[in-house]
Parts: sequence; C-alpha cells; structure tokens
Amino acid sequence: MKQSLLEVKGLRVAFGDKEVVHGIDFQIDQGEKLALVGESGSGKTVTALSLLRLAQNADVTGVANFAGEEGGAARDLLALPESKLRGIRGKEIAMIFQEPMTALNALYPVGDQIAEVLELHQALSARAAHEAAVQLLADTGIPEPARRARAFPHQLSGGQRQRAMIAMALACRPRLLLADEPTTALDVTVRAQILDLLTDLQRRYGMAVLLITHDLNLVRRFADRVAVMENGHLIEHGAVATVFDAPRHPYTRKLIDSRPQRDVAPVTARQAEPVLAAKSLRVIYPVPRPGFAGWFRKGEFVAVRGADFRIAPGETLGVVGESGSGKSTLALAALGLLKHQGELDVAGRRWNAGGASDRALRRVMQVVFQDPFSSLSPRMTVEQIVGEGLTVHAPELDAAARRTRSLDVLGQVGLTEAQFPALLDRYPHEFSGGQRQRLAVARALIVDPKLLVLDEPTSALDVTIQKQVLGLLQRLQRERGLSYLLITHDVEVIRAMAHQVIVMKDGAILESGPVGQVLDAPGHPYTQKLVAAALAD
Amino acid sequence: MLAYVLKRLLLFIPTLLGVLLVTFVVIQFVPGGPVEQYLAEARANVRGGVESGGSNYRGDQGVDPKRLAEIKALYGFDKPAHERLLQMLGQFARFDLGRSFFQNKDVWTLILEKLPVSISLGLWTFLISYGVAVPLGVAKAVRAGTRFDLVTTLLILVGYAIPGFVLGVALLVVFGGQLQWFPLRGLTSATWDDMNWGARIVDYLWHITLPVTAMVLGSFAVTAMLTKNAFLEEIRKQYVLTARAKGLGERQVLWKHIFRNALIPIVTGLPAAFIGAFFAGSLLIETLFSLDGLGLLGYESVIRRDYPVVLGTLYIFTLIGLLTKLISDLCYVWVDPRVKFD
Amino acid sequence: MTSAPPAQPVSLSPGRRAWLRFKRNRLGFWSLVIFAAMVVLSLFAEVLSTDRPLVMRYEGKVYFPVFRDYSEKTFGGDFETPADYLDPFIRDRITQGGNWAIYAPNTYGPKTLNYFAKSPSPAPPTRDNWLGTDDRGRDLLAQLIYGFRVSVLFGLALTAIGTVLGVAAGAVQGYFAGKVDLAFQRFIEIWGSMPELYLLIIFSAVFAPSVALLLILLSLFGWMGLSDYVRAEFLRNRQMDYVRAARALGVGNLQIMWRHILPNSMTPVVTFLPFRMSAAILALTSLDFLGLGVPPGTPSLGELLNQGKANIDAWWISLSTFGVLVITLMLLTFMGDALRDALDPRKADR
Amino acid sequence: AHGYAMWDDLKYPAGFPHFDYVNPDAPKRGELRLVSNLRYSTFDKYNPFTIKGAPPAYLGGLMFDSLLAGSMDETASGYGLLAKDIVVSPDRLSATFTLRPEARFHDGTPVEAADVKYSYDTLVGPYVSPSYKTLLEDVDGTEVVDAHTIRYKFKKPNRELPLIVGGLPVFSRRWGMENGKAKPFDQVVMDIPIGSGPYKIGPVRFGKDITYVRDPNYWARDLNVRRGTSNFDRITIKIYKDNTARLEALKAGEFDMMSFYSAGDWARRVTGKRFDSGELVKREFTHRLPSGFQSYVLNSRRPLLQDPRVREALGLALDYEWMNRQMFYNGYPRVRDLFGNTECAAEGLPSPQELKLLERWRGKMPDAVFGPMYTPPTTDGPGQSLRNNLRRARELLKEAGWEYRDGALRNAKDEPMVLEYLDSKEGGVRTVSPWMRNLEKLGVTLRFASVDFALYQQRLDKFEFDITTINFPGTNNPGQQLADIFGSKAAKTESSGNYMGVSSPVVDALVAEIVRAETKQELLPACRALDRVIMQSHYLIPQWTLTAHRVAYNAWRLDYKPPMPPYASAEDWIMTTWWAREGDRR
Ligand SMILES: Nc1ncnc2c1ncn2[C@@H]1O[C@H](COP(=O)(O)OP(=O)(O)OP(=O)(O)O)[C@@H](O)[C@H]1O
Ligand SMILES: Nc1ncnc2c1ncn2[C@@H]1O[C@H](COP(=O)(O)OP(=O)(O)OP(=O)(O)O)[C@@H](O)[C@H]1O
Ligand SMILES: [Mg+2]
Ligand SMILES: [Mg+2]
Repeated sequence: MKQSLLEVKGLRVAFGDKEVVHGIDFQIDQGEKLALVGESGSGKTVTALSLLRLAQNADVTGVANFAGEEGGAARDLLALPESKLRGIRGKEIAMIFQEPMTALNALYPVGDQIAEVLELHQALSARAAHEAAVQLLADTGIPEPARRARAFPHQLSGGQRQRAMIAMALACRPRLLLADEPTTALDVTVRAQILDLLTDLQRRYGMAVLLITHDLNLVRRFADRVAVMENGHLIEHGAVATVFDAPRHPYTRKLIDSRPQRDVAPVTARQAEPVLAAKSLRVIYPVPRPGFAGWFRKGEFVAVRGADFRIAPGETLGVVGESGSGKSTLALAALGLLKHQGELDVAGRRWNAGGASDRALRRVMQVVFQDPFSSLSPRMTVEQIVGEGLTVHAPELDAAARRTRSLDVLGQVGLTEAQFPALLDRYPHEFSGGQRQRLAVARALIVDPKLLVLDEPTSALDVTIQKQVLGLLQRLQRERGLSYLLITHDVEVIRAMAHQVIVMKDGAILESGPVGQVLDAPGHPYTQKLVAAALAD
Repeated sequence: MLAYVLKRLLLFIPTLLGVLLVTFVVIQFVPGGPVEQYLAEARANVRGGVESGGSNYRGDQGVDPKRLAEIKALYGFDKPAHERLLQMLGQFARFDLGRSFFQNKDVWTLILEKLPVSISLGLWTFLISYGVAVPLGVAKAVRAGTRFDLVTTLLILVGYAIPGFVLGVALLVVFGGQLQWFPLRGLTSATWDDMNWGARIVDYLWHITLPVTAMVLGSFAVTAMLTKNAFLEEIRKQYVLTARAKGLGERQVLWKHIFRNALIPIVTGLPAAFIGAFFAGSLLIETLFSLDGLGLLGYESVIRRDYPVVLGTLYIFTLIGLLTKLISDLCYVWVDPRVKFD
Repeated sequence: MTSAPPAQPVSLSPGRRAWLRFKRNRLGFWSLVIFAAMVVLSLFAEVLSTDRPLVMRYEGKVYFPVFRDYSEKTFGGDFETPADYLDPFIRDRITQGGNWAIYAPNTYGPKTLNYFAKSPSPAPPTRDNWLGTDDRGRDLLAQLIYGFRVSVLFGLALTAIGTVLGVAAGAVQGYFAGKVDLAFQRFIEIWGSMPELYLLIIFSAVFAPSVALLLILLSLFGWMGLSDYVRAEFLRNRQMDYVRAARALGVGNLQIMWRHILPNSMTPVVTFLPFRMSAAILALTSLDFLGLGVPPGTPSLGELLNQGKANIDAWWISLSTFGVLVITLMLLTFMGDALRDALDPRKADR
Repeated sequence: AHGYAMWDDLKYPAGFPHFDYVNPDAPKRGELRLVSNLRYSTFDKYNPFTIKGAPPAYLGGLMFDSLLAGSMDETASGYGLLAKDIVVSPDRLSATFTLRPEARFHDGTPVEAADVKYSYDTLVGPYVSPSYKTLLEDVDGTEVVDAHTIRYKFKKPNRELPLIVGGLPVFSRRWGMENGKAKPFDQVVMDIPIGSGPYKIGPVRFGKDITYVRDPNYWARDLNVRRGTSNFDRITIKIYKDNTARLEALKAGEFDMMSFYSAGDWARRVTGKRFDSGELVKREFTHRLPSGFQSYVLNSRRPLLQDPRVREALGLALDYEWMNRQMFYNGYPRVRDLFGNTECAAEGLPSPQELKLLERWRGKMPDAVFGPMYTPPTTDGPGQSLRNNLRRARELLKEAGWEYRDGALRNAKDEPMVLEYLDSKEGGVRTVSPWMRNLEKLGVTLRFASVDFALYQQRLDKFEFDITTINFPGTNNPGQQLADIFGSKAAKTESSGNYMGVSSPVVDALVAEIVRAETKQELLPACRALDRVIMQSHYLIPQWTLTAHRVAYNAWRLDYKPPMPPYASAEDWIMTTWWAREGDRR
C-alpha cells in the first residue's frame, strides 16, 4: 500500500483581502502522478507555490503534511521553520516554474544555475556539478548541451529555457516534483522525451509528481489521478480514467469537451499583395567563444537559414517545428526587432528598421511574445499596457475612450472587471500565467493591426479559454481580414487555425504548404514524426 | 568586445586633447596668473594684520616693467599661447609633466611624493566604507522597515551630515588634544626610521586612525542606501523565488543571486571610488592633520595658479579617469551579459 | 461577446495608487508632512522672526511695523530712517504709558545684530537669544529659520535641475548606446574636467553675483554624477523584453525611455535625491569666497557651518546647524524611502 | 665706528660687553620647539632667496650673519658683527665695512669681502625675489677694497642705506658650487647654505620638521653682540597646517611657544590643563613696535566720497567701542593716527615747528589741522553715545547736501548714497556688519562685496573700489615710502599705495620735508604735521591694532630675562635670548 507523501488540508491563500484559493484538500502518494487541471487563474500556481511557501505577498493558511524520509515523521510544510524548509526545497520537493524566462536568473549561465543545486544538496565539486548539469541538459534533449550550459537564459529559446528549468528541478531527484506547466513550450517530440524522463525517474526513485497543466492529452497519458480546480475550489478529484470517462462537475465536462474548432474562411486573395513576404531570410546570433579566443572574435550561430514565405491578407501561416528550431527568431526578425539578412517586405514596404516608416509599419503588424511576463513592463498597470498602443497609433482618443476600448478588448480575451475588480489598475505580477498571456493578446489586438505575429499565444491557456481566444482570432480574421503568423507546438491549434504551414528544424524550413497537405501527407520524416506524435495523444 | 575596447582606447587621444585644450583656453582668461600671484605673495607680509578683511599695504613696489618681463620669462610667459600649448602637448605625449612654477620639483615627483598620504587615506576609507556600507545596505534591505533599518539609517545620516572637517576637528580636539590618545599630525612618528616592522605598522595605523575615521563616517550613507535600494528593487523578482525553491539559504540567495543583479548601480560608483582612493585627496582632512597629500596639492596649485601642476595632474588624472570609466563599462558587461554598447 | 461594463468608480488611477502606497509608509508620510510644515513655516519667517513689532499702538494710533516702514521720528526719535524697535531708546518710548507693542515670537530678523547683547559674540544661548548668537552677534535661531528657507529652496531648485539634466543625459546615453553613448561620454569627460574653479572666477569677474547665477553655474556641472548611474541602468534595462515589446508596438523612443525604462531605473535617482539636496544646501555658500554665492551676510546653513568651523568652541553654532541639517536629511531620506515604495508596485498596497 | 645709527645716537658705546636685555651667563642647552609661521607651511628647498619654492621657517635668521647686528632695544642702529668697523662717508654716498678676520663660515673658510660682494650681487641678480631689488634700488654697487674691506656705494644720500646693506645676509661664494663652478642661483636648491650664523641645519623630516642645531664652534660666540644669545642647542620647527591642530598641539605640550594673532583665540581658546597647572603661561608682552595704521580706506576718487564731510560722517558711524567689546574681547586698542607707538605720532595742539610747516598752507586744508590732534569718534564716556555721533554725522551730511528721502540718503541730484565695501575674504563681513547697521540709520547703504583674491588685487591696483581695508605697516623711519602712500604722483599711478587718492600739494610738501630731514629734530615735526593733515582730511577711518605680543610659552622648560626689549618680534626675542631651564619638568 502506498504511503501518502503529501497531504494538504484546508489550504487557503489570500492576497490582501482577496482570497484566491478557498480551502482545498488533496493528497499525493509516493510515486504517484497527480495532475492538477483547471481554468486559467483558478489558483493552481498559487497552490503549488504555497506548498513551498514561496507565494509572495500572500497569506497562506491550512496544513500540508509532507512525509518524512524513510518513513520519518510527517512535517507541516506551512508551519516548518524557514531553515528546515530550506533543506526540503530543491532536494525533496522541487519546482518547475511556469514562466522560465523570469524564473531564471538572467545573469548566470543556465549550466551554473543547475550545478548550483547539485553543489548545494549533493555536495558535488564545482566541476562534477557542472558535468552533471550538462548531462541533465542532454537528458532533456537539448542539442549541444555543453555549449548551452554556458549560455545565458536570454540566449536560449523558450523551450530550451523550460528544459533548463526541468533539468534544474530534477537535478536532485526530488521525492516530489511540482511541475507547473512544464511542457507548454515544447514540441510534441521533445514533450514525449520529457515525459519518458519523468516516468523513468518516477519508476526508479519513486518520485511523485504534481503536474499542473492545461493539456488534457498529457493528463490522460501521464497522470494517475487528476484534480480539477475552478475559481479557487477543488471541484473534482479522482483517477484519470474515472474523471475523463464520467466527469461529474459541469466545468469538468466543459473542459473535456472543449477542442479547438476550425472556423476559418478560405483565403480569397492569395494573389493579392502579401502582408508579409520573406525571401532567403537569415538570422545570425553572435555567440561568445569560450576562453581567450572570445576576446578576439565572436562565434556565429545561424538561427534561421534562408527562410522563404509569404502571408496573404486574411491568411494564417502556421509555424511548427522543433523547440529551438528558430521559430521565435523568425518572428522577431519579421517584426524588425533583430538584425537579419535577406529580403523582408511588410505590406509592400521594405523593413528599414528605425526609419521614418517605422511607426506606420508597426501599426500594420503586432505581436504576442512567447514569454508574456517578461514582455510586460513591470511598473505599468494594465490600463497603461493595453492602452499604450492606442496612445501611439490613435492619439486622437482621450483617456476615457481609451479605457473603454481597453476594457472592451480585455473582455474579449476573457478578462473582465466583474472577475477582477479594478482590473485596469493591476500590475502584471498580480495575474496568473494565462491571464498575462491574454493581456499580451489584448495589447496586440487593440491596435487593430493587419498582421499579428503570435508566438505560442495559447500555451498557458486552458482549453476553454483557448477555445474562446482562438474563436476570437478566427472571428477577427473573418471580419477584418487579419493575417496571422502563428507559432505553436499544438498541432490541433494549427489544424484549427492555419491555411498554410511551414515546418522548421534547426533553423531551416523543411516543408511548407497548405495545412491539409502538410499535416495529412507529410513529406519530411521530421514532419511525419511530429504528426504521428500528435496523433498518438 | 576587443574592438570596442580598442575603439575606446583610441578615443582617449581626442578626449585628452579636448580636456587639455579646454583647460588651457580657460586658463588664459583667469584673472591673476602666476606672475601676479607670485608678486602678490612676495609682497604680502608673512604675518597678517589684526582681525581684518582687506589686504596688507604692499610697500613701494610699482614693479618695474623690466623686472616683470624677467619674471614672465622665468615662467615661460614670454612665448605666445599657442606655442606654449604645443610645447605642453609635446611634453605630455612623452609623459613629461613639466616642472612646477612655485616648487622646485617636477610634477611627477610632486605627485609621487604625495601619493603615500593619499593612498593611506583613500584606500582605507574606500575599503572600510565599502566593506561596511554594502553589507549594511543588504542587511537594511532584508530588514526594510524594521527598527534596525530605522536606527541604522539615522546613524549613517548623522555620519553623513556632520561635515568631515567638523568631525575631524572634533576628533582632533578630543582624541588628539585633550585625551592625547592619537597623534595630531602626520603619517608616522619622528622615530619611524628606528622602528622595526611591527612597530612601524602599529605607528602607521595609530597615525591614520583619526583622519580615516573622519573621512569614513560620512561615506557610509550613500553606498549603504544605494545598496539597500538596489536590493529592494530585486528582492521581489521571480528568479529569487527560483533560488529559494532550490533550497538556497538566505545568505546565498542574497549574495549570489540578488547581489549580482543589484550590482550595476553599485559598480557604477565603485571603480571611480577605487581609483579615487589612490588619487583623490581630501583638502580639509589633509590640512587638519598636516598631511601632505594630493588634495592639498591640487587645491594649492589651482589657487596659486601653478599651471604646470594643474595641467599635469589634470592630464594624468584624466587619463586614469578614462581608464576607470572603461573598466567600469566593462564591469557592466561582466556583471550583466545582456548589456551591450551598440 | 459583450463589451465590458464601463469603468467602475472604485478604480484608482496609478498616481493615486502610488500616493496610497506612499501614505502607507507612515514614516515617509509624516516626514513629508513635517518637511512641508517646516518649509511653509519658513516661508512665514518674516512674521515669526523679526525685530519689528507685529502690531503696536503709539499715542492712540495703531501701527503695523512688520508690513510698513515707519521712520524713527514717528516715535520721537532723531532719524528719518526706519526705526530700530530693539533700540532701548525707541523701546522705552513705545511701551510708555498707554503705548504697547506685540513682538514676533523671536524678536530678531535675519540681519538684526543683537546690538544690545551683554556678552561678546558668538554668545551662548540665553533668554534673549534662545540658540545663542553667531560670530557677528546675529540671533542664531533667526539665522536658522531664514537660512533654512534660502538653503532649502535653493537646494530644491538645484536638485530638481540637476536630477532632470542627469536623468535626461544618462537616459539618452544608455538608451541609444553605441555612437551616441561614445560621443556623449567623451563630451561629459571633457566637460567634467573643466577647471571649474577658474571658470567660476572668470564668471565672478564678469557677472554680478546672484542666487540665480549661482544656480545656473552649479547646474552646469552638477548633473554628471547622476547621469553615469542612470546610463548604467538604461544600458541594462534597454535589453529587457518589455522594451522589445514596446518597440514592437511602435512606441517612440522617448516614450519607451520615459514610460518603460525610467520607472525601472529609478533606484539611483531616488537614492541620491536626499543626498543631492543636502549637498546643494552646502554648495550654496561654497563659492562665497569667489564672491559668487548669495550676497554676503545672507543667512544660510552653509555659512553657519563655516562659522561653526571657525569657532569650534562655540558649540551652539555647529550643533544647532548640524541638527537642522540632520533633520532635513532624515526627513528627505524617509521621504525617499516612501517614494521608492510608492514606485514599487510589487509592494502590496491593499 | 663699532656701529651705525641712523640719527647718530648709538646706545651702546664701543667695547660694550653685551646687550642689556640678554643674560650673559645664560646656559647653553636644551631644545626650543616652535611652530612654523609661514603661510605655505611646507618647505622644499634650503635656499631662502630664490623665487621658486618655499624655504623652512627662520632659516635665514639662524644660518646667516650680516655685517651689522641690530639691537632689540633700539630702532635704527646696528653694531658690527661680521664687520668690526663701519665708516659712512660724509656725503653719505658710500659705506665702508672692515670685516673681522676671525669670521668663519660653517665650512671653516674665512668670511671675505668677496663673499659680501658675491652675496650682494646674487641678491640683486636674477632668480631672486624682486623685493631685494626694490629694497636695494638706491645702492649703486659694491667695491672690494681689500680681502677684508668692502665698500657699498649709494646713488643718493639716505640715512637708512648703511643699515640696510649692513643687514643683508652674507653667504659664502662657495655655496652652490659644483666642481669649482657656480651653478645658476636658481638651481641652488637643496645645497645646504654656507653661512656664518650661530645655527646649522640638523635633522630634517622633509616638508614636516626641521631642527637647527647650534654650532658649538660658532666664531662669534663670545662677541659682544652675540653674548648671551643663541642659547638653545636645538631649535625645532614643526609644521602644522591647520590652526586648530596647531592650538591643540600647543595645549598638548608639543611646542614651547606660540604667538597669537586672533583676539577670539586668545580670549577663549588658549586654555587647558597645562595652563591650569602653570606649565603653559599666557602672557602679553607690550612692545614699542610701530603699530601702523590699519584702516578703512575711503577712495576719494569716487564722486560720492570726494567731500571730506561725507567721509567724516561715515567714520562717525563706526562704533569701535562696541566692536572691541562685542567682537574682540577688548583685545585691541584703536589706531589713532599714522605713526602709532612711535615718536612721530602727533598729539595735542601743533608745536611751533609744526605750525611753521603748516602755516603757509592755511586755507588749502581743513582748519581742524591747526586745532588739537584728531581723535577717532568714541561712543564711550560721558556725553558720548552712538546716537550723538550719528546726529553729528547727519548734520555733516546735511551740510554736504545729503538728505534722507524715499528710503535712501540722497543728494540734490537725487542720487542715493550706496557704497561698496570690497574684500577678498567672505569672513570680512563680520567686522563690517555693525558699521553697515549704523550707516543704515543714516540712510547710507554699504554693500559688502567679496571677490576672488586675484580679482581683488586687480581692482585695488586700478583703484576700482569705494571702501576697503588696508593694513599699512608702521615704521620708525618714515621716508620715501610715504610718497607712495600719500603722494599726488602715486595717486595717478596704478598699483601704487595711494589707495585713498590723496592728491594735495600740502601733503607732497610735507612728505618732501620728511625725506629731506637731516636730523630727528627736522623729521619729527614734519611727520607730525603730515599726521595731522591726513587724519583731519578723513581719508582713513582708523581701525585697531595690537601693541603687545600675545604669547603662550612653556614656563617649565623656558626661562628668560625680563623685561622684553621693546623693539623685538616675539619669536626673535625668544629664539635669541631665552634659554632652557635645567631638566625637563615634564
Ligand atoms: N500577486 C498577486 N496579487 C493579487 N492577485 C494575484 C497575485 N498572483 C496571482 N493572483 C491571482 O490569483 C489567482 C490565481 O492565480 P494562479 O497563478 O494560481 O492561477 P493559475 O491557476 O496558475 O492560472 P494559469 O493557468 O493562468 O497560470 C488569479 O486570479 C490571479 O489573478
Ligand atoms: N540571443 C541569442 N544568442 C544566441 N543564440 C540564441 C539567442 N537566442 C536564441 N538563440 C538560439 O537560437 C535558436 C533558435 O531560437 P528560437 O527562440 O528562435 O527557437 P524557437 O523555435 O522559438 O524554440 P521554442 O519553440 O523552444 O521557443 C535556439 O537554438 C537558441 O538557442
Ligand atoms: Mg499558473
Ligand atoms: Mg520560441
């Protein structure tokens, strides 16, 4: 019989006088994989953080008994003195944070950050720890792990950062892993690899996992039991099969039934002037060379090698590909935010970054970044963040008009004043990951652009909200002929949204074509693998 | 990076030229050049009058023009300005700083002579001030808003607000004059030469205690507050959570993770302060404790219009200042790899 | 999808929220209140500390000497010039019989010599001069009140100018980096190594001294220190993702600097504010020896400090001036702390 | 002769055993520790004569002998030191000195006429401070008569010149020689001077302390002019750069003697344990040195200050008694005239001789000159008060056409009386402010302006000021310098000493009379007449002076023979005639 590893009773979390988690109970057994699913903003992250007493500015009450090692006495995590807790953190309970960019220390190479845990808890020498860190990175499937270990977080792709986080969490083989959306930025193949890794650890060391995710397929494949949260309450709880087959709560039912639906109009003006056209677009990152040589010359890393594509008005170009294959880089280059080679025309005009046409072009083209948290100014309120686009592109509006417009757009992405009192006056850190993502979407939409670059716009959204957002995007496309450059790992989203698809790997475009053709009759082995993996879900 | 450093190094030349040129031009317009200054000094009675403003009667010396010309030639003022400028630049290019107008020494010797005093005061002040202020700032940040924070703020502010010379005088009177625990002047005792090494160290430390105390007490406040605020800025960021989640102790979180992120403002002042520790003097403290340092040299040379010293020290200090700035810029990159200069 | 309900009245503007956060820092809030009170009081110095009676009655008529000059002859004296109401000769006359006069709480003005003092100046505190007199026999309390006003107003102005210039210069260098930075830095280096003293001497030969001139001269050089710090912060913050996001949004450079980077680069600015202020207060008299500062004899805290140094045994001069300085600095620092809290949204404010 | 006196009234006869004020049997021992009195209180050379650099304090006086030695109880006389004989030619156009054959430099070589000549030539040569050239302007040159006889030639007869040249330091022509060749004098820097004086340079901590050690084989140790002098084995000069530190060091017993120049210091700060115990003693030694006339100078070139009545009125507003009481701790007597503390000072009614000089100018100067001597206005004493003085001032101003109108004192042209006091130190405002206050009562605005020192000098040189303070030094031998201060030629010469702008034939004539005077009987009336004229014209508002040396000394270590000779500076007197007590009682 399995011993209960963690037993949470009556956990309540409040920010100021606003309670966001209203007394939940659950337990995890040793070696068990519990999935925590639920609406975006329902309190999943906060719950996980509270267990390690890391929720800032929050008042946490309740009991969380964590079994001692080798059958030792259980300890209440919420009452333990800080010094004792420190011994548990990272060693017995590790956490994978939802937003790796902000969660990693920007000033240390990721390898060092991983090695640090090892040095701390396993008393490895610096050298050994570093080697172990490289090995851990390799285990998560990062190519060239030795080089990546020396890279700083901002030099990695979203998925690579996430994997670095995972490597860090797994470094000490914790007894309990709190994994907050660990795979959102990973493509299906890598995701499978990570899951295998987790399963392996779980089997070998009896690691228990609390998996917070929106991905129901993942839950189904991976978890033993599932708990569903809505609005700070734990509304359903049970074995995966039971819950999925016979959901009791209406929200659970809605969750399970939600699937992105394709509701896009065919592109009519494929021949019209493209909103965005790229020809042999190349992007090169300078990378430091190790040692003394770095003083004299930078190495080069070609992140995008000669991409050709075009996006017609009203068209969606889906970009899929391996994590780290250069998708975000491609997007940034298209936005004129990175130095690039090759030709790039926006609405018939060449990008000459910084030129006089800059602002006009910006109006045409907006973006949702992959990592919403770091792309939101920490000292600006929602009103300022969302309204800023209007002050730039519609200076004629007065403050009141801007407010109305802002609230309007926010409502469309599912953030309403009813839900969040004083919504406009909140700061980004007061939101959940999914909410922040929607802020970013709202910020882009309010300008009313012609082309929207969406880098993983729904990765942090639960299926219901995801459906709502995708629906919104589709409606806008139908009504206003918006074009999208949509980067995602979610093949379902591609299916629902894209007209054309390009598949990237290692900076190169492997394959491109209409969505049906690429997904149904993939030509390249990588695409085949990708589609197969997606179908397997 | 190397290219950038080279570029910066090359830019030293025009900068130095600019600095020297500007100063040289300004000097041409200052009333009362060295010749006048010399004459005024030669005239002035050694002993001042009683409790008066004003000046001493200077006796009958409508200095006759021939003599004036002689003195001018002595100072090299018989040549036109541009010739003097070129000559000076030529000298400086060879790192020859020229000779003082008023002292029988070349400027290098003067600087080197004064260095021990300046370094003694500066380096200790620097070490103590950063050694205390940074940890204090961190402690204040961690305990922000507590009584500890309040009390230390008060203390360092009092230290800051007491002007150095008032504090110096007070220390001198109480500990030097009344109690006679510490000597009143100089870096070493008269018997220094006969001492063994241990005794010398003790003697040296004994001598610098008062001046360094006077200088250091006021220097905590700014650094400590800067550190505190920089830490507070960082302490609530997400990566701190990650570091805590790893199980790092508070000290490691502070000193490893937050420290480096908070370092930029601290680093900005640091190299300058460090170099300043070697070359900046403190006029008032030096005077008070009868120390012959660069502060006094700089001040007197400006006041007495000792232009070779003014320009020579300016040249050297600017050069060092430029290097410092470069180093501090490189420090930014070292501290934060995201910083780029292009 | 329905459009959102109109803005709710409960919502507060960010400025207001910042103000609330500021107020939540009780120490800072009260510091502000006290400081403001001190400044306001010092603005009324002319009625708080003056050698003229506020109201008086002389031979049946009522006079308001604080507001108007009356010649000494009015009160039976010899001279047509304004009366000296502390002169026993006049004082006797205006308090005889039915005459009366109400004096200000402290009966000395900024320039009033206590001509009738009993002990040589500087004299220690007495009933007449609550904080003693300075080295020329002026009442120290009056000096402090008027000196505080001049010094603080000057300090505020100089700090404001210096901070604005420093932030602007630093922001431009840090944000644009590259060539702009290289050029600007060289300019600063050259500018910064100007022989300030000589320049000032030249100025003092050309211009008549005034506070405004001093303000301009000191402002010319006062911004450089801060600009380095701001530059460093901008150099770092301009690489942040949110800046990239703003740029993608089409926000102009100025707006990015102002709205996105500056709020995140305020640490040195806020930290240095109180210190700049107190340095400015001291700078007010630092150029007196060139004849540049305030007109000689104008009370100012810096001048009192100099006097304190010259008369080290007249402890009441140094001590009281120093007290005022410490208190000012303390209030400013606490206000700075509160300001920093106010600017930090992560500090919970509900 | 064995000596020379300006007015032929040598006090000591030939062969006198020693000066009266020395203790001929004073023990030779011990150490005297002094503080440097120089403004740039460091030193970087041993050559006290060249322009560049700073020599240590007292070096010249201790290391060099001169032909004649002065005595401290006479004003204008010298007795043979290096010279055993001095002969001034009847036409006063030359002076011949015969050197003592036994005179020796520190290196053992005899002092010869060539050395004297060399010293003179060097001092008037290039590289040397121009003040020597000014001083020796009227010297025509030297002539070596024989190895031990030197003759100075003068351009014009001047009773003072023999004393001046007799007082020049004499150094060896071998000083600064390198390999038998003389270096240019400005390169003689660190070469130890070769003099013949009683002390040599001992241990030195460069830029900090210097110790002079007594030369036990000093050639003149038994000479009458040197008997009982130079009693300390060592004289150590310590450098303290700050006043407070210096004072504290004195209190801590770091030196044996210090003079004070500030009334505040003297009255309030010269206290402490050692004073209580009697180890340190605080004393004022009244001297007879000319007090000079430190004054507020009214620049009569300025239209507002042309009228003597206006100038007098300004002086009436100065409440000296108040200042002395409230600011100076009653430490200073007032300056009353040009020749304070000397025989030249005028008093009471003019004497017949004075009248003779003045009479022919009657009408060209204020009549008050013929009345009793000017006394500065006072506010102390029966019937005297500031109010009375101000009333009088108002009357004077009224006579001069100035009346109070619209908030200022105005003349017929409606110009306000606004004056500026120029100073180079901000601290000067302290002493001016009470005057400013009193002037305000008259409606006169006096503004205080302080400017940088160099600028101040410039403006003084060009006479661009209304009022300032000048500390005119006094002299026992008034002469040509008066023409620079009061002469009408000087009034038109930039950077002359005639700041007041005095331009009067009377004054010119009186100055000429003084310069021409052959005897004291001729000199004194002329001086006194000048004194009366200048003071009654109100160009100067006299300030205050000091007629005593304020000295704190260590009574446990030092001893001396009272009384103090009247014409000595404190340090000189102490260094030369005091001696160390037996054993250090500390
Ligand atoms: N610092 C904070 N201050 C105030 N409210 C907060 C704060 N952090 C989170 N919240 C609120 O708490 C609620 C729960 O947030 P949490 O991050 O746990 O959501 P989540 O379930 O993880 O959602 P997501 O799936 O979008 O990440 C949200 O409504 C959020 O707005
Ligand atoms: N600043 C940088 N310096 C050097 N290399 C970089 C930098 N940024 C990204 N890279 C590298 O470029 C490659 C492409 O990165 P990019 O962010 O475009 O990947 P991606 O396709 O968006 O991946 P993901 O799906 O994981 O977000 C990655 O291998 C990454 O390590
Ligand atoms: Mg979350
Ligand atoms: Mg990406």
